[in-house]
Formats: sequence, structure tokens, C-alpha cells
Amino acid sequence: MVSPILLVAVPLGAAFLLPMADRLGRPVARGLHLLTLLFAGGLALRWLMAFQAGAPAELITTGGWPPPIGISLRFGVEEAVLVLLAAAVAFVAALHLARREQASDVRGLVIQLLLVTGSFGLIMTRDLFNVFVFLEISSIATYAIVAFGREREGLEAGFKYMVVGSAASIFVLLGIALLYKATGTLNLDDMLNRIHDVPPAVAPLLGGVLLLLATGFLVETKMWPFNGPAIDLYDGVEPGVMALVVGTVVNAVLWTFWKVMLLAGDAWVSTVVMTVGMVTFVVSNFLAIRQGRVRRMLGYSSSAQLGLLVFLLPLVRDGHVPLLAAALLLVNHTLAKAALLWLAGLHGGETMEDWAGAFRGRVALGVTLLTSVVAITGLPPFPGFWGKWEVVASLARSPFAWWILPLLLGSLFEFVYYFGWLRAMRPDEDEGAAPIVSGAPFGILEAVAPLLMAGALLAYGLWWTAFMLPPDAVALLGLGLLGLVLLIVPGRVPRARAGLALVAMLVTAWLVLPLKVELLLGTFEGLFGAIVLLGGILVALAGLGTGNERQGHWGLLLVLVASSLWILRAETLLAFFAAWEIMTWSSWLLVRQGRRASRAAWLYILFGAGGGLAVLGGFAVAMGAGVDWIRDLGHLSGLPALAAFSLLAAGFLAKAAAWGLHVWAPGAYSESPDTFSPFLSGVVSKLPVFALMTVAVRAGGEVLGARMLPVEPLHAVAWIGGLTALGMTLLAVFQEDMKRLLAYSSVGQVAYAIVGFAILSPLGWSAALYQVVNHFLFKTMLFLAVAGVIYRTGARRFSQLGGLITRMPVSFVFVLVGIIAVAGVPPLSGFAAKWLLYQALMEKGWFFLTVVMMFASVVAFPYLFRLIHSIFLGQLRDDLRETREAPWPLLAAQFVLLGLIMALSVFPGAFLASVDRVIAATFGGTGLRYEQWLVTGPLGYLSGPGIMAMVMVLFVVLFLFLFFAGPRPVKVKQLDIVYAGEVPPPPEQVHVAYDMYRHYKRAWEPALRSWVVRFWNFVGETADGIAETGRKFYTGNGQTYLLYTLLFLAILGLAWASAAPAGASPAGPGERAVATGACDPGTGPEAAAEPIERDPGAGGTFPAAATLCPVGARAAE
Amino acid sequence: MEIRELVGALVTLGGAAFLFLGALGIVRMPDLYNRMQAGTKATTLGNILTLAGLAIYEPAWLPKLLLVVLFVLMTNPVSSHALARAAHRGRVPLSDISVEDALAEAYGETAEPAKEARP
Amino acid sequence: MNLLSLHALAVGTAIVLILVGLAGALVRRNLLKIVLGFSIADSGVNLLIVTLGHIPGRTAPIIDDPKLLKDAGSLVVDASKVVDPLPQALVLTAIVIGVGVTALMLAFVVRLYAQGKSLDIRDFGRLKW
Amino acid sequence: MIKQLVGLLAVLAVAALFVALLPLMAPTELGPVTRHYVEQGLVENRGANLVTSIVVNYRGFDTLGEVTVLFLSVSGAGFVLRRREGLVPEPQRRSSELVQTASRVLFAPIVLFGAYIFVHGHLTPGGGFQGGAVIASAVLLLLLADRDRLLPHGFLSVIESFSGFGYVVTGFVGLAATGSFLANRGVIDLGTWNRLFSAGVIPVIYVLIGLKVGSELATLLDTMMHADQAGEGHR
Amino acid sequence: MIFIDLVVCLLAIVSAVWAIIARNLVSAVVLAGVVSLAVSYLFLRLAAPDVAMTEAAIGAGLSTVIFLIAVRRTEEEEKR
Repeated sequence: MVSPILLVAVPLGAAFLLPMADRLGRPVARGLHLLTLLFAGGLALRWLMAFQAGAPAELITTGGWPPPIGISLRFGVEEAVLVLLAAAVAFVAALHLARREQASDVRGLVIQLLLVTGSFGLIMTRDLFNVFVFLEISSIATYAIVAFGREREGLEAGFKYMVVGSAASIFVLLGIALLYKATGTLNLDDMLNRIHDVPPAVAPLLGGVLLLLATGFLVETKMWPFNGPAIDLYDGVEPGVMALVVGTVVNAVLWTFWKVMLLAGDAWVSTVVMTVGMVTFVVSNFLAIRQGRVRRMLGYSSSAQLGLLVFLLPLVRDGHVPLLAAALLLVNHTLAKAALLWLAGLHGGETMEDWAGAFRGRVALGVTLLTSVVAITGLPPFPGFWGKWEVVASLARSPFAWWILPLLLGSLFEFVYYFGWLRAMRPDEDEGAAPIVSGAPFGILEAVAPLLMAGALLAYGLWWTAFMLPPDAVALLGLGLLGLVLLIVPGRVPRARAGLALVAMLVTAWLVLPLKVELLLGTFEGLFGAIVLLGGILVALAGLGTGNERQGHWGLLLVLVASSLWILRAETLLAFFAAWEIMTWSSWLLVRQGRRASRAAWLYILFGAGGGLAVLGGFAVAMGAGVDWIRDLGHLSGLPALAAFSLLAAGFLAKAAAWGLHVWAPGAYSESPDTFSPFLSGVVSKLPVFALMTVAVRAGGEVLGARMLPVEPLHAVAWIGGLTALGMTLLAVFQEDMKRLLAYSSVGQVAYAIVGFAILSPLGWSAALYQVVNHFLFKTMLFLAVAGVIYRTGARRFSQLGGLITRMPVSFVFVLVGIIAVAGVPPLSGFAAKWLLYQALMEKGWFFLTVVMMFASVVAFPYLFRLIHSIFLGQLRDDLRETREAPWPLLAAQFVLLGLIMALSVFPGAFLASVDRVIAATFGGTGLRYEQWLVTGPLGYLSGPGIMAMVMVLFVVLFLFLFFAGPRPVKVKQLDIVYAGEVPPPPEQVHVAYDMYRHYKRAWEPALRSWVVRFWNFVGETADGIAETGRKFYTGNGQTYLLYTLLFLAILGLAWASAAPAGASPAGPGERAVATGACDPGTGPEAAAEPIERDPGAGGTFPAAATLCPVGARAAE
Repeated sequence: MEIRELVGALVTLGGAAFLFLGALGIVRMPDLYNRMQAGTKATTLGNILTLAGLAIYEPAWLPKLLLVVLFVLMTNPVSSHALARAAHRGRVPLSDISVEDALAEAYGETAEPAKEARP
Repeated sequence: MNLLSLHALAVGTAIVLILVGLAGALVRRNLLKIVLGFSIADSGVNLLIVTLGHIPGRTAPIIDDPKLLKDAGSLVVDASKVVDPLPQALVLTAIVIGVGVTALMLAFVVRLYAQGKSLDIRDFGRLKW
Repeated sequence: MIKQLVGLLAVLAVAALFVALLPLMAPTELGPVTRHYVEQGLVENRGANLVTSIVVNYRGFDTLGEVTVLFLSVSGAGFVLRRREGLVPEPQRRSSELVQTASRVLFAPIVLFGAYIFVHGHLTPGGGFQGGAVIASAVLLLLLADRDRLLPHGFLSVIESFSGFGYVVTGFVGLAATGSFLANRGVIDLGTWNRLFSAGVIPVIYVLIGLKVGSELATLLDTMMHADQAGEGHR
Repeated sequence: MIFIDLVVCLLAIVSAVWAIIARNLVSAVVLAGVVSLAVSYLFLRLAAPDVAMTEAAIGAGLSTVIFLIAVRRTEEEEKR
């Protein structure tokens, strides 16, 4: 095969020839440029395939000499991947930049090509001085290419970058020269061997030399505190150019840093590098949250991502973290950041406000943007997720487990600003602001660049995902894939898409669910799977009737359903977490489709992703104890068990909107698209309950039973659930918006299931599971009914509605049944749920909590009453006279649910008996007995049919009485009130349904003041304030940045000199060197006489245990 | 043998003397133009003499030294000429005792830069 | 080491030049002075590297005299008679690279001046925070 | 002021680091690799100037990079200072007749001298870079004598491109002949020590480097002198 | 000999410091050229004639010229 040296030689030759080619015409020069890049990419690809087939890494000599004599280069898998990546990005960048007017100078092309060539050389070379040469080539090319940008800003940034870069290259050059002096060689592999044979007099000094070198590279990799100029560069330079730099030079420099770090076995320098890397990750991400300028924000993000990779260098070297993990992160960042930068260039918006309505109507670009953001924040299925997981997993098992903490913190900040950016892109529709579409017009060639990158990301990510899925879950993958296809394929035919989604889910249900009901309900997986699929199918059915969803709605729903099913099937921690995160982002995107959901969606994803990080932390604790499978979580004990349980519970409770973490929930439930609210509230909110029951409980293991702590952890959870139920119910009472009312109600009702779970007894779990199914049925139905009302009237506020019973009688029946079920009164299923819950609580002995729960369910009556009263009863408003009944698909979906509610109400025993098998498998026994129609608990029995019959009789009697003997309604004019002198309130406020419970509100005011919201606001404002102040660190003055660089070296140099062993103390160094005789000319060390032809193929096999300073210290004593 | 080396050394010494005179002129002369004249003329000759001395001392270097002499002959006057003109254009004042500014007349300048009192 | 040896002097001068250059780049506000500072520091670095290869009492690595050979028959050079040529080769490269960077920096300065009509680095900090 | 003080303190602390590293800078015997260069340099390359042997052959890849750096900087400077359309440089004052004539006369000898330096690069001190710099000084002389003089850009550019390309091609010849890029042994006869035609492809490469460096530095000077002066101002 | 070296070293250092301090840019550039020249002499003394030549031609010569051109380019417009 062709020698990889051509990867450097051919582009160099081409670069020299470019000016000549340009004399023949610009297309010739451009063609030469593109062909060269194609050649390089093709060559790298061929070698990569050869390596896959088992070929060994290639050692390339130059000048005809073997390694230590001549300069040698290495071309192995790592180099091939980096070169391929660089060539690909450069090729696409060349396409992207082709039309820019600045490219009209051929020197622009020359610089572009040399930028790439320098990176290739930097990636492949194994000679330290050659590293310096190629470092200079790529740096100079970076400096020069800055002139592509808007004139002044780009040049300013470029000059600052040069000032700091010049200092860095002085350090690097000095470091390399001193290393040569100490080891007598420049070849990296040779030096790795010889660095142990350094004369003892100078061995302790190597730490200082490596510090010089490491400082140089920390500057070159733009670590904090040296990242000021680099961030300015992002801000000032044409983004298309920065994408090229990110894809080539940045990776090459990082890889070179890796090579240099091979030398630094010295623990001290390694710690410095790790610390600086992690600090960069956290600080850059943190400062970015206050960054209003988009490109600058991207710069902070790049710095942070690079910081994470630099942090990993010593860990990968010492085998604590696999190289593959870092590689995944790198590939992910390169592709995603390149795509984002190109998009930023296409749009041209400077500040967040400019981005409002970005890419509206350009679906492909919008999807690309979303894909890139989801990828860069490390969410599945993209490569960055797998990389981050692997990093966390291996860190957890290494002695560096505590570093996970800042890692998670930095990731959280990353979510904040990236999702904040997306939030700014889709402001609420009534926030006015027409979309500003700025930026130069662009052609297909420019637009295709980010698409290619995002496509590569997605393909690579899915390829990994296919590996990670359980082998029998192909159906899930198919479902998800179909969803993605629906997402991407253009065209706006919501009904057809809904139909396709419906069919897909039906097929999936056929494939994955066991058909026998007993079997279906007899496992957690089956029970929750049925809920997910049934919910999905019904929502899609309803979608056939509405057809006003935004594009992507049904595709995302399929992805959401697939990921939810995957959560249920997951057996490993990784599979579970991946599915959990996909579920989070796909549901977030669905929430975001609501018309006023900007803020709601933002809060949703912040808490969702933050909860995800808590879950990851919990899993990290588990993995640190050697657990990889969910079923093994039970093996945890002691402190790890408690920590894992607490973190997991926190994560899941955040998703379940437990009190304290519920801030997101009312907004998300109510502002979602009308066809998604039923699914979000009915189905997605059940998944945390599943997770608590199957995952968190196991992690808790014996801790939960053994009462290690003064407070039983689960008792705390139960109280949180109780408070949630009470508080949310109280708040629901005062809502003026029917979806919002249902939203508060949902949060409160799910809390019942949490309380049931926390009781941790067979009876409690029966109650919880019963409540889960129950809530799914009635809340999905209610939300669908409300969706029908909104669909027909367009109104959501109670004061805009009323008297619809005559226009929408069927919907009225559904709502009526629904609220009875919610209220927990006989004869419907809600009663059974509460009956079970109270029994379980009393059995457990938590009497006070029992009282609270009872109070909460009583408080629910007033708000439930409003649903009937304000929507359907009373007098029909004039503007609603033309209203028709909801479309039939909506009604059909509700009808199915109605039937199920009835079945559950009449035969609670049948359901409970099959659920009991799950409980028995968990607890080894059940709390209930079943005889015919009777269910017997510890405190009494329940007979579904009996109650039903009894209530029916009562109801009929009552109804007949009212019908014949009740008062007749009197018709009055609406909104017709006489004023006497006072300022008239807006008509809305005089509606009978407006602020119906205002009197109670006055009484409960202090209790309702949301301390939680205030707390979170305080947290947000404080963080903003600190970030705002922290950003002042970057003064914009190039000299200040240079000062940071020197100060860094000075402080660490002093620290090293004072911490170094006695031999390195500056006292009388000159005499010392002579006294040891090591420098005596003529009697050179014996090593010099050795034959120098060493094993040429020796790679970086560096003994992990070798540290330099202690060796020298011993020798010096 | 020795005679040749001695002669060479003497010639070189002569060159050094001229160079010294040139330096002296630079110190003693009243204004830039006069100093430049002293510096150029004396040093051109001094250089040539020094090189000639070297040629006598080591005859093998003759061709190269000839080239150097040629080079000095061509560059030294031209460069001082250029310098002087540049100084004039830069309005470096003449000394008080100078009587004529031919260049200014050649340019037809009315405002003479000469005779300005030095601060 | 003898403090008045050529080697010691060269090392000392080199280090002082590096520091003076860096200090100049750090303290002076004129863009050209900053570039000048780096240029001086570069000279210092080059001097230091050459000094690293210097061994007192040996000649330059140009073998134009048979006395430098180990024995007359072969072309093997007596390694105890010449200084280390490698650092010299490196410095040759470094000097050229240095002048390249300097030229580019000066081009930036000229361009910045053309746009901002100033040479004060504080006037070129519009991008910040 | 405080910042400058802190800066000086930082420099002093860096000085302390250097002082701590002083023992590393004491003279030491040749290392193994460089010992090979010294002892075997003549045997393997026949070039009297060992530094040249290292620069062009043992570490020839570095030198290719070095040439690239220069090329890149000059292109970069040109790119930064590129002329915007529609801007014509203002005419400059010409030097006196004498200076112009002298510079024209001197041009050829200086170029010749530069060529002499790089042709003898493998024998005496100096080589492609030094010779190239001398050639550039000849060009500088021309430019100084007559600032409006426009260099023959086409010619310079052709030399620049083809000498650089020739360097790479020489490397390919080595690759084809011996399997190693830029190899010297086994490409052409190494010749006899201390003769002009010796040291294999080293003189060839040095000539190419000299031409390239000369033309590049000349372009650089031209770029700097005739740079576009009109700024876009505050946009 | 060593005293000449000492003087040259001092010359280099003094010129460097002066170049940094000097207000006039042209003198600063010329002083930096002096530094290069002195360093070039030291190269010669350190048995590195190749480097000395390069430093003299490129460091002291070409570099200084480029600096001077840059100084002129940045002064010219202030007068206009």
C-alpha cells in the first residue's frame, strides 16, 4: 500500500503548486485543493481498513534512517482516525468556504491546505523537534487564516492569539531542547526508554522541564486561564473558518499533547494537567451561561470540551480510562462543533436575541442544529454519550472517582447554556418579535456542510446504539429509526404521519407484548410496557382527529415510545441510562413544540437533564462497587448503597416532579402540544415510578431495611410524596387554565404512587401500581377530552368557556367519569387506589401521613368540580354556540380508556391479583387475599361489583329526583353588568368562573407562596451573578492574557522548585553539576556507546509505575 | 617570507590609521554632512588599504579580497551619498560655518533648511 | 562551572535575553515593541540552544581538515574533537521559523494600525468577556 | 502600573525556574544520536559540513517543514495585507540617479554571491537559507532605490512554486529509490568528501531551498513595502 | 578573548534592555539588530559558524529591515 508519508508530502507539494495552478484559473486551483484533500482522506480510509483487518501500525522513516537517527513518523489506527477526521472536515470546509469572497485570493487556499497539512504532520510525527516545526506550521496557518473574518475583530483576536502563542512556542522549544540535552535524543520512543537512564544529578530537574513543556501545550490547547484569545477568535473570525480549525489543528495539538504526556510519568505534572483540564471544563461551561453572544458561547464550549479531553490525557496514559472513550468524545465534539459553527455562520446572528426564530421554515437546518446540540451535550444516541459514559464508568473504578463530581457539574452548566440558546431560538408565540433572519444568503454548498456533519454524527451514534441494544430489541430500534425518518423527511401532512405512527406502534405492540393478559400484567415490564404502548396508540389515534401538530411531532413520539420501552427492557446500567436520556430529550423536544412552551420546555430539560446527571452519579457509585447490571444493584451495601440510592432517588424524583424539584412540571404538562400532554402526563410520568420500583430500590439494598440512619430514607421520600400531593392539589384549586389545572393535578396524583412506593410493603406497592394504572387511564382521558375542547373552541381559560354540555355531550360524559375516578370516591377505580393506600399507610404506622393524604384527596374536590362547572355547566357563551363535538378519533381514544376504567372499577381484584405476582416476586409475599369478587386487606374488604351496583342505584334515584323536583335554570345575559363610577374590570374578570375560589385563596395565601420557586430563582440568579463577574477575567487585552500565561508558569515553577527534592533546589546548581562528574567531557556515560538501532516499532509502552522525581531523589540522597 | 608578512602588516596598519582618522573626523566635524564626508572618504581608503595588507599577508586570498575591494568601492560612496541626501531631505541643519547649500538650489527650494540655530 | 567561561557567559546572556524579551512584551504597550520583545526572546532561546550543544575547546562541526578524522583511511570522524552539531541544526530551523512568525506579526501590526490608527494594545481589546 | 509590576514579578519567578534548571545546561559529552551524526556523517553523506548533513538529510523532514513555515508566513502576510480591489498605491519618491544605477549594477553580483553560498552549503558554513537571505537583500536594494518598482511577481512566483515542488519531488525520488522519503544514500552517487560535487542530493536540495527562500523573502519585502494602507476603519 | 566575549555579552544585554526602554521605535529596532549581531558573534565563538551566518543575515539583517519597514508603515499615516 502507498506509504502514509504521502499524507504530508502530497499536500505540501500541492500547496507549493497552488499559485501556479491559480494562473490557469481559479477552478483549477480549487480543484487541486479538493483533490488533494480527497486523496488524503482516501488514503487514510484505506489504511484504516487495513488496520481493521489486522495490519500493524506503520513506522515511516525519512532521509533513509531508522528512528533515533532520522525523523520517524507513526501511522496507526489513532493517527488514521484523526487524519481521516481532519481530511473530512477540511474537505467539507473547503466546499463551505468556496463561495466566500475572501477566498478570491489564492493565498487563502494555500493557507487552508497548509493548515491541514500541518495537522497531518503533527498527528503522525514521532520526533519532538519535528513536533515543534509542525506545531508552528499549524499555528501560523491558524493565525493567518484569521484574516478570513470580519476585518478588525478577527485581526485583533488573531494578534492576541499570536502574542500568547509566541510565548507558548518559546516554552515548548525550550522544553524540547532541554529534554534533548537530558536524554540525548529527540525521537519520542527512544526518549521514552532513555528518560529513565538520565544521570541522577539532573533527573530531578526533568519535572521542571516537563512543566515548561506542559505549560506550552496547555496554552496551545487553550486551557483556562489561557483561553481568552481563543474565545475571542471564535467571536471575531468567520465561523466557517473556525470549524476548519476545530476539525484539524485543535485535534492535532491535543494528540500531540498526548504524545508529550507519555513522557510525563511524573505524578506532579500529570496532576497539574488533570487539574487544569477539569477546571477548564467546569469554569468555561460555567462562564458560558451568561454569554449572550452565540459564537463566543461556542468558543467557551470548545474550550470546555477540550478541557475534558486534556483532563483525560494522563488518565488514559495510565490506563485508568480507555483511549476509545476519549476518542469518542473527540469525534463527537469535532463533528458537532463544526456543524454548529457552520450553522452559526449561515444564520449570522450575533446575540441570542438575533436567533429568535432561527431556521424557521428550513426544516433540514433546524433538525441539524438540534442534532448537533443534543450530540454536543453528550446525550444518546450520539458518540459523545457513549464516550462520557465510558469515562464515568472507568473513573468510578479508578482511584480518581471523585473527579466525577466536577465532571457532572460542568455537564450541568453545559446543558444550561446550550438549551438556553435553543430556548432563545423559539420564543413564545405571543412574545411578539418577528423572526429576524439575518446573514448573507447562502447556497446549497454552504448549507450542505453542517448537514453532512450531523449526518455522520447520527450514523456513527446509531451504529453504536445498535450494539448497545439488547439483541431481541430490533423492533425498538426499528420504531426509533422510523421516528427519526419521520423527523427528517420534509412535508407537512400531520394526519398521515399520525397514521403511520399508529400503525408502527400497533405492529410493535404485536411484536413485543405477550398477548396473554395475565402474563402481560404479571411483570413490571409488561405492565408498564402496556401503559406505554396503549398510551402511544391512543394518542396517535387522537392525532388522526386533530392534525394540527408541528412537523416532527409524530416522529419524536415514536422515538419517545421506543426509548420508553427500552427503559423497561434494560438489563445493564448503561442500557437503562441511555434509554432514560433519549426519553428525556425526545419528550423535551415534544414539549418544546407547544405554542407558549419556551420557558416550560427549558425548565423541563434542565430538571430532566439534571436529574439524568444525578442518575449517572448514582450509577457511578454502583459501578465503583463493581456493579454493571441492574439486577446486581442489590449487591451494594453500606455507604455506597446509601449514596447510590440517594442519587438515583433524587434523579427519579426530579423526573416525577416531587416537591422541591417540581418547578418544571406544571408548565411542561400544560404548555405541551394538546396531543402530547395526555402522553406526558399519563405515560411519561409513570416511568420514574417504574425506575424507583425496579432500580432505586435495588440500589438501596439492605440500607432501606436496616435503618442505618436516624431517619429512614424512604420515610423521607414518603413525606416528600405526601407534601407534593397536598401542595399540588392546593395549587390546582386556583388555576384559571384548564390544562394547567390538570397539570397540577397530575403532579399531585403521581405523588400518591410515590407514597405507595415509599411504604415499601406489598400493600403499599399494590396501591402504587393500582394508582399508576388508574392515573394513566383517567388523566390520559381527561387531557384528551380537554384537547378536544381546545381543538373546537381554541380556549383554555375557564372564563372563556361554559355551558358546553349541550354542544359536546360525549366529552362531558368522559370528563365526568374522569373526575369521579380522580376524586377517589366510589364506585370508580380511584376509590380502590386510595382505599389500598390508606390501609398500607396505617399498616406501616405512618398515621400522620395518612391524615395528610386524606386531606389532600378531599381538597381535590373543588378543582375537579371546576372542570365540570366551568366548562360544561352553566349557560353557553354566545361565542361558543357554533361549537361542535370533538372529532371522532379523539372520542374513540377516550372511549377505550373509559371502558378500561370501568373494567378496572368493577373487577379490581382481577387486576390486583395479577399485579400481586410482581409484588410477590419482590417481597416474597402479598398483602391481599382474593375470593371471587372480594379483595381483602388488613383493615377490611373491597367488592368492586358490589359498590358499583350500590352506587348505581343511588345515582339513578338522585338523578330522577333532581330531574323532576329540581329548580329550573334561569337564563340571564352574560357579562352584562352595570357600573357605577368605578373603573370597570375587563369583561373576563366578571365571568362567573373567573377566580372562583378567590376567598379561599386569601386564606391560604401564606401557605401557597412558593418557597421552592424562590429558592430556584435564587440559585439561578446567584449563578448568573457569579458568572457575570467571572467573565470579567477576560479583559480583552492581549497583554493581560500574556500575563496570565507567565504567571501560571511562574507560580507553578515556584511550587515545583519548592516541592522538588533537595537535588533540584536552586542553591548552587552550577557547582553541583560539576561535582557529580556527570558532565565531565571525555568520560561520557556508557550509554553513549550502545548501538543506537533500537526496536523501531516500539510504541509508547511506558511503565505506569515509573515516576521521575522519586527516582532522582533516592539517587541524590 | 617574513618581509612579506611585515609589509602586509604595515599596509594594514596604514589602513587602520586612515580608519582612525575617519573616526576622528566624525567626532570633530561640525555637522552631519561634514562628518559624513570624513567618515566616507577616510574609511574607503582605510578599508582598501587594510584589505591590500591582508592580500600581501596571505596571497592565496587575493581573488576574494579583490572582489571585496570592488564591492567596497561600489557601495561605500553610494551609500553615503544616499544617506546625505536623505539627511538633507529630512532637514538636518547645516552648521553655521557652511556657506553654500547647492542641493537646495538644485531643488529650487526657497526656504533654506540651513543656518537654523541648533537648539 | 567557571563563571567567567564562555559557556557560562552565553548561558547567562541567553537567559537574560529571554527574560528581557518577555518582560518587554509584557510591559510595553506598543504593538511593535511587543513583537520586538518576542524577537529578542527568540534570539535568547536560540543562543541557549546552541550553548547546550557547545563543549569547550572543540571546533565547529565542519570537517574540512583530515586532522579531525579518526584515522586517515576511513571517513569516520573523531567525535571528541567537534561540538554537538544537532542543536545548531535545530537553531537554524528555529531562526527561520522565528523570522517567519515575526513577519506575520508585523503584517498584523501594519494592518491593525491601518484600521485603528493606533499602536497601543489597549485599543485592540474590543472583543472581551 | 500594578499590572506591569506583577508582570515583572512573574518574569522574575520564571527566572527562578530557569536558575533551578541551570545544572541541565552544563556542557556534556555528545549524546548517542548526535555521536552517530558526527562519527558517521562523512561516511554516510560525504558532506564536509555536518550541520548541513543533519539539516538536509538526517533531519531533512524538519527542513521541509521549515521551508513550509516560511512559505506559509509569506503567504499569510500577503493574505493579511492583500490589496483590496480598486486601491492603487500612491506613487513614492524616487531615489537619485546615482543610487538607482549603483543598485542595478550591484544586483547581479549580490545574487551571484547568494548563489555561491548555497551551492557550497555542504562544504562551508552557510546554505540555502543564508544564500536566500543574501539574494533577498539584493532585491531589497532594488526596492529601496526605486520604491515604485514592481517586482516581476510572475517570475518570482514560478521560482517559488517550482523550487518548493522540486524539493518535494526530490523527496519522492528518495522514496521511490530507497523506500524512505528524502533519502540521500542510494539516490545519486555520494561523490568524494570535500568536493563541490559530493554529498548526493544535499546540494540539489540546498540549491532549491536557496531559490525558494530567496524568492520568498523578496516577495515578503515587496509585500511589506507595498502593503495596502487603506484601513476599513471602524466598521 | 574572554573579555571581548564579556563585553559582547554586556553589549547584547544592554542593547536588549535599551531596545525595550527606548521611546523612539527606530532606535529600538536598530538596538534589537545590535542584539542579534552580538548574539551572532557569540554563535561564532560557540563554534557554530552556520548559525552565526544565519543569525547575521536573517536575524540581524532581514528581520531588522522588516521591522523598519513596519515602523515606517505605521508612522507615515500619522503625518498625513
